[in-house]
Amino acid sequence: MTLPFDPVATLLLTPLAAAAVLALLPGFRLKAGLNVLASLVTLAAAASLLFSARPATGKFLLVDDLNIVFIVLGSFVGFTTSAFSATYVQHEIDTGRLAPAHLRFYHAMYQVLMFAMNLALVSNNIGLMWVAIELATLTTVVMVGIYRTHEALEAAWKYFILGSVGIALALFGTILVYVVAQPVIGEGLDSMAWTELMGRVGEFEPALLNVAFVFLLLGYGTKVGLAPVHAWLPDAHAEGPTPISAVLSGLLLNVALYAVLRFKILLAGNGAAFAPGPMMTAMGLTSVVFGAFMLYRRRDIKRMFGYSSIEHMGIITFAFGMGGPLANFAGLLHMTMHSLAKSGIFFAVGHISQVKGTQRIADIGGLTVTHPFLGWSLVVGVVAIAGLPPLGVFTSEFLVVSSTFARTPVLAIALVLGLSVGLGALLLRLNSLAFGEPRGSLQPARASYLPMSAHLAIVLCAGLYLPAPLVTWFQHVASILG
Amino acid sequence: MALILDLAVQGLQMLLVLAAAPLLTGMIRRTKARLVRRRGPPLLQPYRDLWRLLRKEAVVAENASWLFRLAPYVMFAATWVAAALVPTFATGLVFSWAADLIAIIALLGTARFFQALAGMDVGTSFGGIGSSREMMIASLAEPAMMMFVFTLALIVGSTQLSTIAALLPSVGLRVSLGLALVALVIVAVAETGRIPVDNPATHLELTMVHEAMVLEYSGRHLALVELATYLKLLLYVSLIACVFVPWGIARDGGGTVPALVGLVLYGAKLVIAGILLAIFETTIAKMRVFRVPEFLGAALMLGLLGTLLRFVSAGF
Amino acid sequence: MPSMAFDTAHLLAGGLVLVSFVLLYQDRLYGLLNIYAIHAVALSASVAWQAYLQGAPHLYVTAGLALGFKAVIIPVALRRIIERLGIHREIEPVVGISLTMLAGMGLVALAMVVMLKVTTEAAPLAREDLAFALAVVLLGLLMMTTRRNAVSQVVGFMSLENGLILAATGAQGMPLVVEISFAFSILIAFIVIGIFLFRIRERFDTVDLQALHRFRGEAR
Amino acid sequence: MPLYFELYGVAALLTLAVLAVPASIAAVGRRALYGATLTVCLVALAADAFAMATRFTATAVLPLGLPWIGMNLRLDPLASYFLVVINLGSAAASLYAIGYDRHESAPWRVAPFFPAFLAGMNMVVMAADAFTFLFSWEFMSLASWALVMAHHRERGNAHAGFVYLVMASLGTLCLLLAFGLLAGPEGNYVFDGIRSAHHAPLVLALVIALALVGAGSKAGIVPLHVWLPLAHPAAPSPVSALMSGIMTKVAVYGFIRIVFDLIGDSGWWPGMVVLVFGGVTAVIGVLHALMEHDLKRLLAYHTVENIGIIFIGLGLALAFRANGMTAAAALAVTGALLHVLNHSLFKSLLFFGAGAVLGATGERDMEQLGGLIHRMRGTSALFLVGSIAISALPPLNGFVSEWLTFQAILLSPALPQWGLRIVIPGIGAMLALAAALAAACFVKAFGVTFLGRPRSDAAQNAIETDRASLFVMAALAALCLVIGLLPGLFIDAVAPAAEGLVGGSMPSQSRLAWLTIVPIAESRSSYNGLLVFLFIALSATLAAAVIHRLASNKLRRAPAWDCGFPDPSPMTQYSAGSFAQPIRRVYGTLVFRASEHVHMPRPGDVAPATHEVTLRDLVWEWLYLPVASFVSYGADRLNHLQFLTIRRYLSLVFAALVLLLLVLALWL
Repeated sequence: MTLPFDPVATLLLTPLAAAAVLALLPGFRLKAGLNVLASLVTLAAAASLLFSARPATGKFLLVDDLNIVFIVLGSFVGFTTSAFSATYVQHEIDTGRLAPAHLRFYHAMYQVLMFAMNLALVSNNIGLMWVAIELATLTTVVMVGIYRTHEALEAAWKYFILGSVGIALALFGTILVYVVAQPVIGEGLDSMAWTELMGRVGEFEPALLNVAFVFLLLGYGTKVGLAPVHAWLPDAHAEGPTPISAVLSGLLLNVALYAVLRFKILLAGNGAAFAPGPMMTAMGLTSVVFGAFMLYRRRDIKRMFGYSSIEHMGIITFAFGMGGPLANFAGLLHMTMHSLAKSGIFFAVGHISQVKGTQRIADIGGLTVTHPFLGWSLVVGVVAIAGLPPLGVFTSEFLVVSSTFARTPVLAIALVLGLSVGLGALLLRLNSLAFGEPRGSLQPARASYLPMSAHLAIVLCAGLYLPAPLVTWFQHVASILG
Repeated sequence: MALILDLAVQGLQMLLVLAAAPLLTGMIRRTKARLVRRRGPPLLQPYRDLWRLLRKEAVVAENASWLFRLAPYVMFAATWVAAALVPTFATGLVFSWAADLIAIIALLGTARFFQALAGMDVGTSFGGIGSSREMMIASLAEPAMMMFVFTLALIVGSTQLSTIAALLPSVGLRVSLGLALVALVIVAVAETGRIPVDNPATHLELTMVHEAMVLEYSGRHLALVELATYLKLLLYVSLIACVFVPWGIARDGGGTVPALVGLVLYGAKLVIAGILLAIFETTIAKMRVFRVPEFLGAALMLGLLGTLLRFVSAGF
Repeated sequence: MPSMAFDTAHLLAGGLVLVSFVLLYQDRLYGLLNIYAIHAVALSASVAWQAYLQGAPHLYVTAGLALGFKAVIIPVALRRIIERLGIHREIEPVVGISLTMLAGMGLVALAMVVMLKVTTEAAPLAREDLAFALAVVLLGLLMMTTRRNAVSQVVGFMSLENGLILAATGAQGMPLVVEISFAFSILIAFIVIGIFLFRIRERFDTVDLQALHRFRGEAR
Repeated sequence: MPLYFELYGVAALLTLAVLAVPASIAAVGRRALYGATLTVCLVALAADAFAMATRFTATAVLPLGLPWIGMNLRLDPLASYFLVVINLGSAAASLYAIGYDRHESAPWRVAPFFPAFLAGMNMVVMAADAFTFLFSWEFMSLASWALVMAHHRERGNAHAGFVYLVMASLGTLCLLLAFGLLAGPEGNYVFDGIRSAHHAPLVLALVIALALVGAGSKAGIVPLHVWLPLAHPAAPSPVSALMSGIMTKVAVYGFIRIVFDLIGDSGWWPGMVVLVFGGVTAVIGVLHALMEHDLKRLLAYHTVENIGIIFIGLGLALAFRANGMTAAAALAVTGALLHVLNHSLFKSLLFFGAGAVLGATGERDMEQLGGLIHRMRGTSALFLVGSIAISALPPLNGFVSEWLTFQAILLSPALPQWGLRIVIPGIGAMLALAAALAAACFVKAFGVTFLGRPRSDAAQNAIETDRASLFVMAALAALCLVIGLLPGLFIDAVAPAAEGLVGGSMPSQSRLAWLTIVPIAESRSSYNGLLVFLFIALSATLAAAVIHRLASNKLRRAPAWDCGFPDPSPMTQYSAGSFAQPIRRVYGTLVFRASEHVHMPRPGDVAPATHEVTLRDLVWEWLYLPVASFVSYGADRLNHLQFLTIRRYLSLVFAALVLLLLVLALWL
């Protein structure tokens, strides 16, 4: 049966075509509009995947329950961010922080990024996925450096070097997986296809699989931003344009996590292999505690939320590392909620730093007085990622902690301590940002609050009510994750 | 019919304590005077004082509030009721179960509360001194008193004074009982503002406690305050009497003869207690205010010790 | 014949590790570049041998790529840059060379232990190859972390990547090898020397990474 | 049916919270809002009272919360009792807020969160699964936090809010761990499942400890009380009353629900622990209150004290229940539950009074007040009633519950465990000490604030507060009196709740002659508030009548006597500090490491003599500062990781890789 249009193809080709057009088009507004439009189409395609019949699994492309979560989430965040970036970049141009020359390839890059991520998600081939993530990294490197300031360049350079080392490690792991698979499945592409690997993983050589997983965890973990291989993340978040920070936190981290998860499932399929759980749990816990402590001494608001992303990625990795239906469900939910909440926060922060003309926490204050809407949105967002009800993150943290404590109390206690340390830091900063005597300029903000409000609203609703289909679907995915 | 009789007896008791209180004080004063070779005031002097005060007009400070004028009545009434609830010559009176020992102590607390507030009302420094010291002393005296109550409750299994008075003789001698007695005496001395804690006869001394609180009172108010003090003293004496020398107290429904016997014996107990107190006060000197906590702390410790002894021995 | 083939592959791969050690040993940039050229040659030789063994002609492309691009173009280019930017020619090691060598030994041992635990289910050839490749990768990382100059770090990264190529070609009939090697070469060439060196050139007088860290992100 | 009333009530409150955002701009809108919350609370109150009277029990499951278990709600006697307490206090606060709104500086920051806060408290009590419970619990904390931050620009309030929310979340996490243990790895979070499940003793011990920390941090158990005196005064007065009078009771409810209901019998030692914590809390709380000169902080510290008293009762109940002494356990738990109601009443009353003073004078510092009894007659009279009640003096309600607790303590010799036998008398002494000190403290609070002469112009020119506030306070005072006079009725009302907790209840009181209450047996102990009150009233009026008739009733106003040399300056009055001095001398050196420095200038020197007192909060110094300094130490050390060079970061990656490889090489 042939659909009138092939969703997967649309998912991949729309961004690619859009990128090509955007690279050639002149005129900023036009580009921004087209950018939003393309993202919208991508989103539509992704959404259609939910309803239309799944396309058949090909040699290279694959759509299953696991990655569809990521695809829909990613293209949604991509769409809202493109809408946000339109107003944001407009403001940057008006204030002259960015010359149009710098922005010539901005939107094209954005679409390339979208393409790369979608490709990474739908690819059925571990080599292809590696290439896609590599591409995504390079694009973001360029976009992080777009301000061409001292700081931006250093952040980009750091990101680039660490990123490529991570990529190299990931490649080595990929090769090892092939080497493991090749004697069983035989030479050629089949030994790199998820579907094949999943089928025969039981017969693989466990010891070599372990080595492979170490490299993959560190390699893709670099992208996820797990401590101690996180170093690029805070600066990249702080120095790049805010839309990119939002995309990084809301999208790229998830895509890298998706890769890790795939390989985790693979290893879980092989009984003899040393379970990947403990390693992920350890790294996750490290990231939680590390990120929580790092929140305290931050002076730059965007960098602070970057570290908070490290903390939350740690929670998610921890949850998936623990495994089990509850923890996996919690991990998925937390991932969704975090990418929505965090990108929402970055939208708010973007407007705030534009209004105040600075990213220094010390120079921003009393937002609920000067800019009520922005201020209260920031409060809601921070409350959300601090894991307080009635927002969605609370549900997932509830499940993670409660399900962990019954099994391994020590880990749960460590997690709880990390969480409370982080919570303390966030509230401390929130006090000085949103409350107290107003600091910084009082001029009204010219911004579209729609994307931000949409994200926070979704997080709020999810905290109150999770629709049944979503739940059953998540539960199914959780069972896949084992 | 019986109810009316009971009510009559109850009323009799109330009037009795009211009448006996000044007499007790007068007797103590006279005995003390005699002990120091003075002739001293006549026994009935307190009645005369009260009557004179009652007939004088009351002089009230300008910024005194309604509380200042209300307090004496509350103090008097609360103390009176409390005193009337302690069995004097007969147990099992009709209203004696309206309040047990804890409630009686609490009633005295109410009286003290209003007294201290009255001391603060006019806004003079002396009143404040009195109130704060009174409350400090009370904060130590009440726990000690509670310990005493515990000891009794542990021995007799009741905080109902009638029951205690009825059952205690059968218990016999107990160490903890002795400890409790000492504790109670100390508390009584402190609560009634006698030497060595306070000097009822003094004025214009920075060491005074009770007198400082009522410094601003005059006329009928002062009379009520004084009367309340007398009643309080009587209450403690009759409390000690009914707990530690309960002999001769008439059982309920015992008829008139035992009641009369109890009445006589009660009078005797009062006399003896008064003399003892007088001797005690003349032989001892008043202590500094900040020695008082140690004094009362001793009472608290004794009470606690007695209670613990009871708890331990209750095991076997 | 298999033993012979095996020994040759073993020899070439081992040679690559050896050259990595020599790279570690260098203390002058030009020398470093020359040795790196040799490294690339050794790589291309072993890749070619693998191509011959596996009868996979497309691997010859990779071999040629390694030979032409890595053994010639990159060293020359780097040499140019060094001259143009007037980078001083000594390598500033973080810890003493000898200590680094010792660490290298340890890493090679680790690589062997990790890989040889693998039972013989995987083809022995692949196993040996992988062991050496892992050693090369680790040595490359070691070099990146124990050298201060940007150039030597880049060289370290490239030697690491050579190890990857070695592993990839060692894997029996692995697809996309050529594409991956291309991607990597382009990555290195295009990005490292291209935009970034250029931009950094326009900002700083030297590519010595230390200069990048005068600003520490927070010290605003 | 009452359950649905409750549900609609909560829904209505939440809707109001949303509507309040636009409505709170105009004063009219806020009036209407508070009026609406008032009506909702009254309706819910009626429903709950009905449910309590009829021992109504019902459950409902809403398709919210955790999808696979839904949002479980349950109404049983215990829940409905606490709902009565909550909605009573909430109704009072709403009515008071109508009047208070005029004094409110940032009403739009109060109005939206006020109904949300009420809804949260109602939800907690109705929750019947762990998720709903914690969700509502934390939601309640969050809403109250927002209310505390209403005046965020005043100095110290932001800090108060910070400490509050951190402590609250910490408590929530502890409860979360507790429920995690109870629910087990497969996560049956529904309370029924938890009840039916069997738990190992160690698990139970852990759960009880966690529940004590979690619920205790919200209730204000020493040493987890530090947020309370910061946050309660910072909030607007109606909210202070809610937080102090009601929210702490919700915390008590949480503790009861977990320790009494969810986990069955758990040995006698929990009772011991709870008793000790309760006793220490009561004494430390009241001592702090005595040292405090800020009226609202003083009241907040008294909340700590009363929570201690409640926990003493609960501890006794646990101990008795563990030994199967049902009657005694029922007595103890009844005392505790009754004190929950009483404290909610008089604490709200007192906070309303403090709010009225604050509104009239703009002062919370008692050293600046005085003489208000002349200008604010109604407020002062009602505040006096509240003071008598909280000082546990007859014939008001505070005394009744403490009397019951004492009676329960007197039953302790029957306990078989030596530890309890030795400890409980000490606890009794502490209880008595706390009561006596509370009386002292309120002589200070009332005497310095309302009596004497004004110490500032603000106090000089104070004006009586509005009618609504007066009406609320009068109603609460009347309730305090009624409970004090007719305790039997209320003891019987509590009976169903107590029965569910300890499997028994006190003998029915209301049918006894003269409405006396007799906990165990008449020969043992009895109390009749009504008679005592009538006695006092009669004899007082009698005395007054007689004296005025037979003797004189003339009255003359004259300058104060004061031993002959009165000083006109109001500064010569006894201040709060000087009032507390003797007690500080007695207890302070031990508890607060109090130290006084007197500087007396030499004769001829015109410099003023100075006297300063330093009090140290040892809990803060020994528990909280170390934690804070540890966190900041860790933050400082880890912060260096932000400033490494790329090479160092690479070494991190490298190290991680080598480490993991070593793990593989050596251990596998």
